[in-house]
Amino acid sequence: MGDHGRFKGCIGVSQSLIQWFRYASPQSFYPLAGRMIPWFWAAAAVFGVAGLWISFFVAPTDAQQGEGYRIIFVHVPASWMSMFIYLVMAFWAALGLALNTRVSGMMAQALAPTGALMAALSLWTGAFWGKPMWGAWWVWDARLTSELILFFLYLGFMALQAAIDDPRRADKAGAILALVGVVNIPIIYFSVKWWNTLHQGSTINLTKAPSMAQTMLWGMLLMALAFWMYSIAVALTRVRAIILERERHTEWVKHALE
Amino acid sequence: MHWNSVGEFFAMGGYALYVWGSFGACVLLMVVEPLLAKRRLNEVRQSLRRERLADELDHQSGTS
Amino acid sequence: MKALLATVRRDILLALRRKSEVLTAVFFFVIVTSLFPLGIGPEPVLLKKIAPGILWVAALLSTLLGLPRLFAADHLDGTLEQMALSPSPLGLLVAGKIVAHWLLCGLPLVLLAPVLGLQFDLDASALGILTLALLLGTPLLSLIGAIGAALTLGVRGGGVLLALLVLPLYIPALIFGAGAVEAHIAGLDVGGHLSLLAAMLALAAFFAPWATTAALRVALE
Amino acid sequence: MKALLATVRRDILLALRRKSEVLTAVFFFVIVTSLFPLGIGPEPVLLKKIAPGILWVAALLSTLLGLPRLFAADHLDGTLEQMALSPSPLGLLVAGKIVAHWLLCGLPLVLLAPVLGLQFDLDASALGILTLALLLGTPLLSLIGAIGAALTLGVRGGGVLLALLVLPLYIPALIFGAGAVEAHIAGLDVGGHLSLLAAMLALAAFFAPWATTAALRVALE
Amino acid sequence: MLTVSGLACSRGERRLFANVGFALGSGEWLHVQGANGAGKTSLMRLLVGLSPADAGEIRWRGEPTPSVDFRREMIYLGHHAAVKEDLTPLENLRLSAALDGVALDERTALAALIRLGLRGREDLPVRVLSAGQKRRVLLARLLTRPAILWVLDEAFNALDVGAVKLLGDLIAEHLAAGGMAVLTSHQPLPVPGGKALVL
Amino acid sequence: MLTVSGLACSRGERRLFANVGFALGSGEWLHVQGANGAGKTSLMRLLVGLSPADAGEIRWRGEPTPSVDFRREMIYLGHHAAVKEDLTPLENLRLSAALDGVALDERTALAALIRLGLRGREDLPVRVLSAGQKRRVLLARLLTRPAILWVLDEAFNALDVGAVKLLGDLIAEHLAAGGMAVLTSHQPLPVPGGKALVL
Ligand code: HEM
Ligand SMILES: Nc1ncnc2c1ncn2[C@@H]1O[C@H](COP(=O)(O)OP(=O)(O)OP(=O)(O)O)[C@@H](O)[C@H]1O
Ligand SMILES: Nc1ncnc2c1ncn2[C@@H]1O[C@H](COP(=O)(O)OP(=O)(O)OP(=O)(O)O)[C@@H](O)[C@H]1O
Ligand SMILES: [Mg+2]
Ligand SMILES: [Mg+2]
Repeated sequence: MGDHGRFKGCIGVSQSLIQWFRYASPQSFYPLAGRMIPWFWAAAAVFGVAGLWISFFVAPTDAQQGEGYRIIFVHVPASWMSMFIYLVMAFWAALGLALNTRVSGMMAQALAPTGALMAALSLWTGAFWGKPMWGAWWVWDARLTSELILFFLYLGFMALQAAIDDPRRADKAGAILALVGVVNIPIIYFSVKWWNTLHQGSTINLTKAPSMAQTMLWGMLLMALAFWMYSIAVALTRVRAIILERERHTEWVKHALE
Repeated sequence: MHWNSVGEFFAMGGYALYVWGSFGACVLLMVVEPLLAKRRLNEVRQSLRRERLADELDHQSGTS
Repeated sequence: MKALLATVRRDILLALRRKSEVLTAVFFFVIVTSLFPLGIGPEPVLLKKIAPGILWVAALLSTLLGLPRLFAADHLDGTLEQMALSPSPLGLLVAGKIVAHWLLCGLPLVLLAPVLGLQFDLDASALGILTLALLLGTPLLSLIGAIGAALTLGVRGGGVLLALLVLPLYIPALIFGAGAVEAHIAGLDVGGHLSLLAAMLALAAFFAPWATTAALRVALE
Repeated sequence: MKALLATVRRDILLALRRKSEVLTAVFFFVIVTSLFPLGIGPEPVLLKKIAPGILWVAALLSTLLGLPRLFAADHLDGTLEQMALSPSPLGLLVAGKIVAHWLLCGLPLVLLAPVLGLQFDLDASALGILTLALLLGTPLLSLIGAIGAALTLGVRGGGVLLALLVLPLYIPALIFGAGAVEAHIAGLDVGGHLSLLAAMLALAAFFAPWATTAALRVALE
Repeated sequence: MLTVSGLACSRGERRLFANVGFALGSGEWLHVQGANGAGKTSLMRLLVGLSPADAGEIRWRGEPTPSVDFRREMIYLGHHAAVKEDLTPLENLRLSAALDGVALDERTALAALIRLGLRGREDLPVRVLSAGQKRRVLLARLLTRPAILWVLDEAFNALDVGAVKLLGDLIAEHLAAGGMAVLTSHQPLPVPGGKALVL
Repeated sequence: MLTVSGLACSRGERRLFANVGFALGSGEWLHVQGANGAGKTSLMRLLVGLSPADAGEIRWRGEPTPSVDFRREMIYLGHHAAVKEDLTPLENLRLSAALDGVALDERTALAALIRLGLRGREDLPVRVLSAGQKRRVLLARLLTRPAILWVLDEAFNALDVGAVKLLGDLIAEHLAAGGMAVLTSHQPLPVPGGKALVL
C-alpha cells in the first residue's frame, strides 16, 4: 500500500512537470533566457581559460605523440558535445511532439546549428590529428563514419526545417527525424567496441580507473565544461531570436522590446 | 611549465600546423557562431521596432 | 488487417498497371552493378573483393530511387487525404504500403542478387549469405525509407532532400550487410552481423510505421 | 537568346527558392562516394584504385537523380504547355533549361570532385585530369539526360524507365571519363580519352536540344 | 448531431475566421459561402480533422471529433480528384471501398457509375477521361460508401448542367433519408432549404 | 481572321466530333458548349496546336496555324493552373512574360494582380493561395501579355461571383478593342453576343 502512495506521488510530480512544460510559454521563457545568457558566458570563459591553461602549460608532453596529442583538449569536448547536443535536441523534439508545447520546437531548432558546429569541429580536429598520427586526413573507420553521419543528420534536420515554411509543421517533421536519428548516437559511442578500428578506444570509463594522466583528464574535463557552457549560451541567444521571429505578431512581443 | 621560449611554444614540437589548425578552427568558429546568432537576434528586433514605428505612424495619421 | 491487405493489393495492382515499373527497378539494380566493372576495369580479383559492397550499394540506390513515389502520387491526387480520413487506422494502411513497396522493390533484388553475384565470381556459400543478408536488409531499407518519404512529402527539394535524410540512416544496414558477406569470404563468423541486421529490422518494423504515420499526418495538415 | 537567358534565370531562381535543392544534389554526390568505402572496407590501396570509377558513377547517379524533375514540374502544372505555345522557339527554352540544369547539378560536382578525390588519396595531377574530364563529361550527362527526361515525361513508370533509357547512353562517358584518370595514374597518355569526350560533347550539344524539343512536343500531344 | 463552436483558424499571419459555430441535425445542410480565399476550404479541412484548429471544438454525437465513429460516418470530397489515373473508374471505386473496409460488389459499383453517367467509360483508364468525368468518378463514392455526413468542397465544379442536377438530386435524397451535408459552391445550389454560413 | 473547317477528332475508338467549322472575326467570340466529355477541351487543344487533328484545317489570317505569328497573337489558358507553386504571384507573372519574350515591368504586373483582386497576396508563395486565387494568378496573364485571340477553357471555374463578373468585363473590353475569344463553360457566360458551337 505504501508503494501505492509513492506511485501516486510520482504521478503528481510528473503531472506538475507536464503542466510546467505546457505553460513554459515563449513569453516567460524569453526574458528568462535573456537573464541566464551572461552567466553562461561567464562560466564558459572561466572554464575555458582554466582548461586552456592546463592544456598548454600544465599537462605534460605525451610519450608517444609528443605535443601533437594536445589536440585532444578540443577534439574530445567537441565530439562529446556533438553527441550530447543531439540527445538534448531529440529530448526537446519528443517533448514537443508529446505535449505540443511551443518552446520545445524552438529549442530543438536553436540547438541544431550548434550541434552541427560541434560535429564539424570534431571532424576537423580529428582530421588534423589523424594526419600526423595515422598519416591520413581521413580513413573510413567506423567511428569517423558514424560521426560523419551525425553531421549529416544535423544538416538533414536543418535542411528539412528550412524546406518547410509553416513553423508548426517544420517542428513536427523535424522532431520525427530527430527521434529517428537517435539510433546513431549509441552507434558512434560503441563503434570502437563493435569494430576493431583505428580510432582510440574509450579512455574514460566509469567502471575502470582512467588510463590517462590526471592532469590531462582535468584539462579535458574543464574544456568539456567550457564547451558545454558555450553551447548553452549560444543556443539561448538563438532561441531568443527564434522566439521573436515566430511570435512577432503577438501582443507581448510588442512590449518585450523595451 | 615546460616551454623554454615563446617560439618553442608556437612550434608545438613540430606539430604546429596540426595543433594550431585545430585550436584555431575552434576559436574561429566559436567566435563566428555567437556573432551570427547575435546578429540574427538584432535583426529581428530591428524589424520589430520598424514595424512598431510604422504602426504608430499609421495610428497618428488615422486619428488626425 | 483486411485494410492492410487491400492496400497491398491496390499498390501492386497500380504497379502492374504501369507495367514497366517493377521491371525497371530491377534493371536499375542490374545496370548499376554492371557500371562498376566498366568504371573500374576488368580485374577479377579486384572485382570479387568489391562485389558485396557494390551489390549492397546498388540495392540501396535502387530502393532510394523508388522512394519519392511511395507517397507522392497518393498525396498529389488527394488519395492520401482520403486514407487519413478512412475508418481503417492510417497506420495499417501505411504498413500495407510499406509491405507492397518491399514486395515490388525489395524482393526482386533479393531474388536477383545471387545471379549478379555469380557474375562477380562469388561462390555458392557466399551467395547464400548475400541473399540472406539482403532478405533481412531490404525490408529494413523499405521501412526506413518510408519515414524519409513521409517526412519530405510535398516539401520543397523533394527527392534529393529525401536522399540526404535517408542515406545516413541506411549506412548501418550497408555496413553490416556487406560486412556479413566480406566476413564470410574472409572465413570469419557471420552470425553477429546477421543477428544485428535482424535486430535492426525488428526495431524498425516496430517503430517505422508509427513514425511514418505521424509524419504523414504532419504533411497533410 | 533573351528567352534562353530568361529560362536559365527562372530555373535557377526556382531552385534557389527551394534552397536545399542545390546543396542536396551535392550532398548526394558526397554521400554516395562515401558509401562505397563503407561497403567495401577501408583499404587505402584498393580504394585509390577504384576512386575514379566511383567518383564517375556517383556523378552519373546524382545527375540521374535530378533528371525526372527536369521537365516534370513544368509539365504537371501546365507551364510546359505554355512554353510550347510561347512565341519564343521551344528549342531555345529547352536549351535554357538544360544549361540551368548543368549549372545546378553538373558544375557543383566538377568543383567538388577534387576535394572528394583528395579523400581517396589521389595526387594533384590525377585530380586535375579528373576535374577536366568531369568538366567535359557533366554537360554531356545533362544533354543526354534531357532527351531521356523528355521521352519519359508523363509516361507510366517515369523515373525508373528514365534510368533505363539514359544509363546505357551514359556508359561511353563513364568509360572514357574514368578511363582518362586511370590512364593517367597508370602513366599513359590521356589526350585520346579527353578528345573523345569533347567530341561526344560537341555532338550532343548539337543534337540533344533538338531531340529533346521533339520529344517534348510528342509528350504534350 | 454535428455541433461546432468557437472555431478559429489562421493561415500565416492572417486570421481567416474566428468564433464560427453551427449545429446540424438530421436532414439539414449547411451552405458555406464566401469569396475566393475567404477560408471555406480551410474550414472544411478543420471540420473533417485534416488540420488542427487554433481554437474551438467540433463534436459529433456529442463526442470530440477525430473519432473512429466520425470517420466511419463521414465522407469528404475535396478539390482534388482523388482517383488513380492509371486505374479504370470501376477499379478506383472498388479499391477505395476496400481501403475503407467496406464490402462493395461489382454490381453495386457498376450501378453507381452508370447512375453518374459514366456508362461506356467503366473500362477506360481515368487518365483519358474529361475533367467533368473525373469528378463524376469521385462523386460515385457518395453512392457506394454509406455515410451520414457529406462534406463536399466545390463538388459542382466542372460538372455540366445534367450532372449538376443529378448531384442536387442525390443530395436531396440523402437529406430526405436523414443525412446531413456541408457544401461550398460559388454557384447557387440546386438543393432546397439549408442554413447559410458566410465567411 | 480565325477560320476553321472540317475539323475532326477521335479519342480511342470514339469519334468526338467531325466536320466542325467556324470563322471568327475581330470583336467576335465563340462559346463552345457540350456535356462533360463532349470534346470541348479536345477541340481547344486542336485549335491552339497542342495536338494534331484527324482531319480539317485551321487558318489564322489565312495561314495554316502552328505559325510563329499565331503563337504570338494567341493566348491559351487551360484546366491547369500553370503557375509555379513555389514562386509568388508577382514572380510568376514576370517570369512567364520573360519566357514569352515580352517585357513586363513590376508596376504593370502589380497593377494586373491588383485588378484581379490579389492585393496583399503578391508576396505569398502561390502554394498557400486558395483554389480561386490560383486561377486569378493565371488569369492575370490576360492583362500582361498582349494577344488578339483568347482561348479560355473553363476559365470561370472556381471563381467567386465578383471574379466571374470581373472576367466577363475583361473579355468584353478585349472584344470591344477588336479582340477575339473562344470560351467554354458550363455556366451561362456574362459576356454579351457570341456565336455558339454545340458539340
Ligand atoms: C575525423 C576524425 C575523427 C573523428 C570523427 C573522431 C570522433 C571522435 C568521437 C565522436 C569521440 C568521442 C567518443 C567517445 O568519447 O567515446 C572521439 C574521442 C576521442 N578521439 Fe577521436 N575522432 C577522430 C580522429 C581522432 C584521432 C586521429 C585521434 C588520435 C590519434 C583521436 C583520438 C580520440 C581520443 C583519445 C578520444 C577520447 C576517447 C575517450 O576518452 O573516450 N580521434 N573521437
Ligand atoms: N501563409 C499564409 N500567409 C497569408 N495568407 C495565407 C497563408 N496561407 C494561406 N493564406 C490565405 O488563406 C486563405 C485560404 O483560403 P481557402 O483555401 O480556405 O479559401 P476558399 O474559401 O476555399 O477559397 P476558394 O473559393 O478560392 O476555394 C487564402 O486567402 C490564402 O491567401
Ligand atoms: N482512349 C480513349 N478511348 C475512348 N474514349 C476516350 C479515350 N480518350 C478520351 N476519350 C473520351 O474523349 C473525351 C475527351 O473529352 P474532353 O476532355 O475534350 O471533354 P470536355 O468536353 O472538355 O469535357 P469536360 O466538360 O468534362 O471538361 C471524353 O469523353 C473521354 O471519355
Ligand atoms: Mg476552396
Ligand atoms: Mg474539358
